[in-house]
Amino acid sequence: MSQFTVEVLVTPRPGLLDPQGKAIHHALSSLGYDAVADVRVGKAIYLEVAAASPDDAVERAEEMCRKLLANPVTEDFHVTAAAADRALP
Amino acid sequence: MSQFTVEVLVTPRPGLLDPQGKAIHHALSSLGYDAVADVRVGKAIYLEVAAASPDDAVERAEEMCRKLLANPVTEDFHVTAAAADRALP
Amino acid sequence: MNVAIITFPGSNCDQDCHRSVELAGGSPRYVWHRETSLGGAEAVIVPGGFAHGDYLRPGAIARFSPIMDAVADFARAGGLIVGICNGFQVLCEAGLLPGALLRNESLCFQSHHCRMRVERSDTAFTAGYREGQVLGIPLSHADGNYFADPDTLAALEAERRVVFRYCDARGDASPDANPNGSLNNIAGIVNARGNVLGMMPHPDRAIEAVLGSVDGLPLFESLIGALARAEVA
Amino acid sequence: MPGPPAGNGGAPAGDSTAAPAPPRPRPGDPPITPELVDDHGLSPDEYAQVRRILGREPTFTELGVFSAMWSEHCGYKNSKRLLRLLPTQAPWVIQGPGENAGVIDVGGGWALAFKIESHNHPSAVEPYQGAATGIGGILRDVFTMGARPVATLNSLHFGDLDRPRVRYLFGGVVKGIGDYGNCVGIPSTGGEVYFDRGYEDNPIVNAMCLGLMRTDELIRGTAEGVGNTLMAVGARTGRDGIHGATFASEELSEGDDEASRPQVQVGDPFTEKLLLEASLELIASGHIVGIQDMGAAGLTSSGVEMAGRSGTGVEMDVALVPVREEGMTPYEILLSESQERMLVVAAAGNEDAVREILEKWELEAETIGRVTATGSFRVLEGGIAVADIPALPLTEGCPTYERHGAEGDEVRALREMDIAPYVEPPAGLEDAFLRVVGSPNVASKQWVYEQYDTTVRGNSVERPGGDAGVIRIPGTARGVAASTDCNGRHTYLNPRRGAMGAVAEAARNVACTGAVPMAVTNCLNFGSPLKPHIQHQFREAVLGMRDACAYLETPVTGGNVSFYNETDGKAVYPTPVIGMIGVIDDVEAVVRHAFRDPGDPIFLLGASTGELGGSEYLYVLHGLVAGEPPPVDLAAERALQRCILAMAQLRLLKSAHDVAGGGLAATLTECCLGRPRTGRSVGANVRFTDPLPDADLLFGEDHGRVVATCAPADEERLRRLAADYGVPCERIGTVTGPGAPLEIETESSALRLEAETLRDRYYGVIPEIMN
Ligand SMILES: Nc1ncnc2c1ncn2[C@@H]1O[C@H](COP(=O)(O)OP(=O)(O)O)[C@@H](O)[C@H]1O
Ligand SMILES: [Mg+2]
Repeated sequence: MSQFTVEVLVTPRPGLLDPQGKAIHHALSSLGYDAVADVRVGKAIYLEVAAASPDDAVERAEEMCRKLLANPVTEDFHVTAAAADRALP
Repeated sequence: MSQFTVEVLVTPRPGLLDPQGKAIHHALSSLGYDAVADVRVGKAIYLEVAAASPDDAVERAEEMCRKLLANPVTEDFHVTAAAADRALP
Repeated sequence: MNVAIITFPGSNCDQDCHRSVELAGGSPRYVWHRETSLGGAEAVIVPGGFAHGDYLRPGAIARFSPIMDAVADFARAGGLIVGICNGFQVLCEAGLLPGALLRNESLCFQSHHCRMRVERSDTAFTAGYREGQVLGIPLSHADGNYFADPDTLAALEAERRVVFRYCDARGDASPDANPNGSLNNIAGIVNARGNVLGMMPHPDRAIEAVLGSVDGLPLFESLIGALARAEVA
Repeated sequence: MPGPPAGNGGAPAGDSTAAPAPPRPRPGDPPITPELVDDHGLSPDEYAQVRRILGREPTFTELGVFSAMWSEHCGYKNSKRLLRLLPTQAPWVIQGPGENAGVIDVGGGWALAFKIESHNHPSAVEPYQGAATGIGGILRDVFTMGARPVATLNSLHFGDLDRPRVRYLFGGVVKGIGDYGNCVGIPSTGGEVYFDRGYEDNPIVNAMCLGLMRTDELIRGTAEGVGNTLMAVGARTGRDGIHGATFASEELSEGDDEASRPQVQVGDPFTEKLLLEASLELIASGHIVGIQDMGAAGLTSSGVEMAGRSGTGVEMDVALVPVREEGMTPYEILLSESQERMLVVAAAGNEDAVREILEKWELEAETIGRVTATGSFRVLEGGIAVADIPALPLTEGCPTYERHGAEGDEVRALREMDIAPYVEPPAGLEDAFLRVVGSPNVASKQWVYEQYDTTVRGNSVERPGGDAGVIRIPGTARGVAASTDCNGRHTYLNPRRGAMGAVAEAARNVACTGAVPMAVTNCLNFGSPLKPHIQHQFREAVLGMRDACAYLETPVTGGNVSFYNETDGKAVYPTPVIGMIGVIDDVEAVVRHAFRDPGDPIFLLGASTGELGGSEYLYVLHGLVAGEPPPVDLAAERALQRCILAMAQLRLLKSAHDVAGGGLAATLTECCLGRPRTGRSVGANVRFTDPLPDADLLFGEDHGRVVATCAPADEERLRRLAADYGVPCERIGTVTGPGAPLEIETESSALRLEAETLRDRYYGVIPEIMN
């Protein structure tokens, strides 16, 4: 068993309204950032987890997503064993 | 100019108390996930942005982070031109 | 005594502040966030609410409203500014006060009466209180957990810039009396010059006995009193 | 993100004398088959009626429109006839049922708009968003009447908290309600939370809103004036909750979560706040003649209902509706339930003025059609007709059914069960007392209401935690009190009594603050109306509500029916939630529930009969839901309430608190503990001479009772007043000092309950479970 940092990205499901994204988009536009065409906001969750391998770590995290970290009704998730430069902040 | 999807990860600065992370850690423990040693929670922001190149897109997004997307007192940010499978949800 | 109350889209304590200023004998006036001038106001209140929905971070979007340049100029010129709740968050985001307000430790929105101790009665905002006086006033926020880096925090304490501290009925700033996890039980601070106050609890909701408390009224009276003295001087 | 498409032919086709072209199927429309009709919730008979109305086959889009309008949610097909029995009139009623909200005159030139609505199904699927959007919807119902929302309440019923799923639902619902209402900045002044296994799979989430306006500011949801302009205002239309109205009218079945996903709507309270301010400014501007929330069945129901109410027609082009997603069909645009949208009828020529107001609030307003004289609901897509239906039959022509049903055998057996063997407390009186007080149903809901902003906008005179919330009318001394009540166990065992009891309790709660009960809104949460025992429950509940509202002179000004609260054939308890409104002339005279000063005499007003049927006591100690629930003596109830009001008016009362769930044990505990945080607890010395058995006396949930205190010097006056009103009045004890115990002596027992113990039980239980 070794330690891995897993990055879990939880994002609103396509088609669902994302009020935060809308507000940030609006704010960026009024700051003059016209190049931005759309904004969506989700969560980034970093888990420090003991596992046998990177794949095992990802698998464990995916199970946690299904169980707790993501709301299956409104959110999708994406799990990676994070690169070193994205280690647990 | 072409369209890029930029992934902005905004995370609590090291050493900062992260109540959300703490709560999730606690919840995971009580679900029996003992392998988790720590949890930190941040934001994942996806920008669809017009730029000359991936580097340009990242640069623009970094400026937006300094200005608006991250609070320098409490947050760090990390910007990448997102991989295709993490395109704007 | 002309007091500007800044209203952002999503402000919802503007009316409470308006009434507070009136009861304290001042003349309140709403200033819409898109305006660029404070119109000769002698003091500024940034009220509570959810400016721009508090999306992204509380206060993060509001600080870019056109009026905020005028507010910053006013602060630099030594004008008196009070930020309450969301207003405190806006002032921190705008850099007019140090630190940041994080999510409550409980992760829950919290709305209830709290007690806070007056740490100083020698500011323009607290002259109507006694030092050490314990006030009972409502608080109502999800992000009131005051944070500053160690150096800033040390400076705040050394310069006696913590104006209000959460406490229990006896006036002890104990951990149990801390509703949201704020460092050092901080409920309100001033800037280095002492002309900008930010606080999470709501003095604007403690101005009438029939609503449960009048402990907030002296804050507005102090403010109006300070303006009056400035005028005479 | 796609905007309104350009070059789609502009505004709908102008007037022409020739009959307009009938709608044709669009490419890609599915053929209308019996299965498709069935999927749309229409019976073969109902479908035949659709064909008669149209004189042809409907298009797919039209089928969707009929399906939505004739759903239970919009059409009230299984409830309308019975609801007509409810008393709806009184001199102070300005607007009865049928509008977005009821309106009453509350004096001083002020009118109060109020309404309650359910969001049960969405909350079962996604508790946070379901509850949040429930608050959003009810706020819009009120501010579209021209009233500024001043308070919300919520009535919540969940399964038992030992279930993780229930805790998840409870936590999510409370957070959803809080986050939405707090952001919009409307104080929550009250509500109720019940836990019982009868709600395990189907939570009941009802939200109520109160709004104030000057009596001359009322605006209705009508589409008056041929040639006036229809505008879509607020958020863009997405594919959210398509067919939510039908969804709310169908039973949930196991594994539905997946299928129901696209129907989840996400609330945006910030946009709601802007829409609220913009709408009130629009209404005040005089530029508009009608406004309605796009609620259930969105653009369809708002368009059809506005036309139906004014006897006009409307024509709109869906290609002009601002959308959030590309490629939306007319069917989707018409039936989308995206939140925070309004349909506005602007006086012709005022469109720019309307747009200007919305721009100030950073919102969109698009012209999408106009009011016509045709009487029909006509929908175009880029100028080509896709639906054309006579508007009136869509609303008034909805088939209605009245069924009588019969009481279920299971519940009859429970009701008739002999509960006598369970009356003796199994582990002694003190154990029973503490278990009842520590039951989540009785225990403090502080954990809930401290997540709600209760003080914003500076008029909350009585916050949650007492009998009824009281909100001051800004700038006046006048106040409005409100309470929501329904004891689902009582209504399950005997729907008629239970519903009468809900009205009685709600009115009593309001009267205890010193406010005169004035009017009722109700939310009827039931199982499937196609089942005989549910039909029986519904009918009985409506009749009970009718009798109580008529007798207590609190007419019903509106409400909401939510059927199909079932999972796998198991229905919730019949839950007719009553939202009661009262008025008090001077908020300085508001009476609160907490005992105040040592030495004050304590009285029990009203007669005790020891009703343990359907009680909290039986549930907590024996896991039983059985027996006849307490009867309601309407004459005694009215006398009691009038007596309390007279005492309050004379400022005789130092406290008053009604007796309900958990009986006198709960009431006395709450009177002693007072308010959390600010209050100080006092003790009491109580002695009962009533010969009733201890459990009956302490835990009986008999209606028509109030515990009150007065100053020692006022004791005789209080007794005399009670006698004048024919209300039994027994001095049961004396308030003792701060921190002192609650001591109770009965004919056979003596209890000494330390303040600390009571506090731990009463305040501790819900946080302990939830944190
Ligand atoms: N969901 C809720 N939201 C707001 N307040 C609530 C809620 N549930 C209970 N309360 C408040 O807690 C107090 C006690 O509620 P309840 O036990 O239902 O009282 P009662 O039996 O007198 O009606 C009331 O003031 C009520 O408004
Ligand atoms: Mg109740």
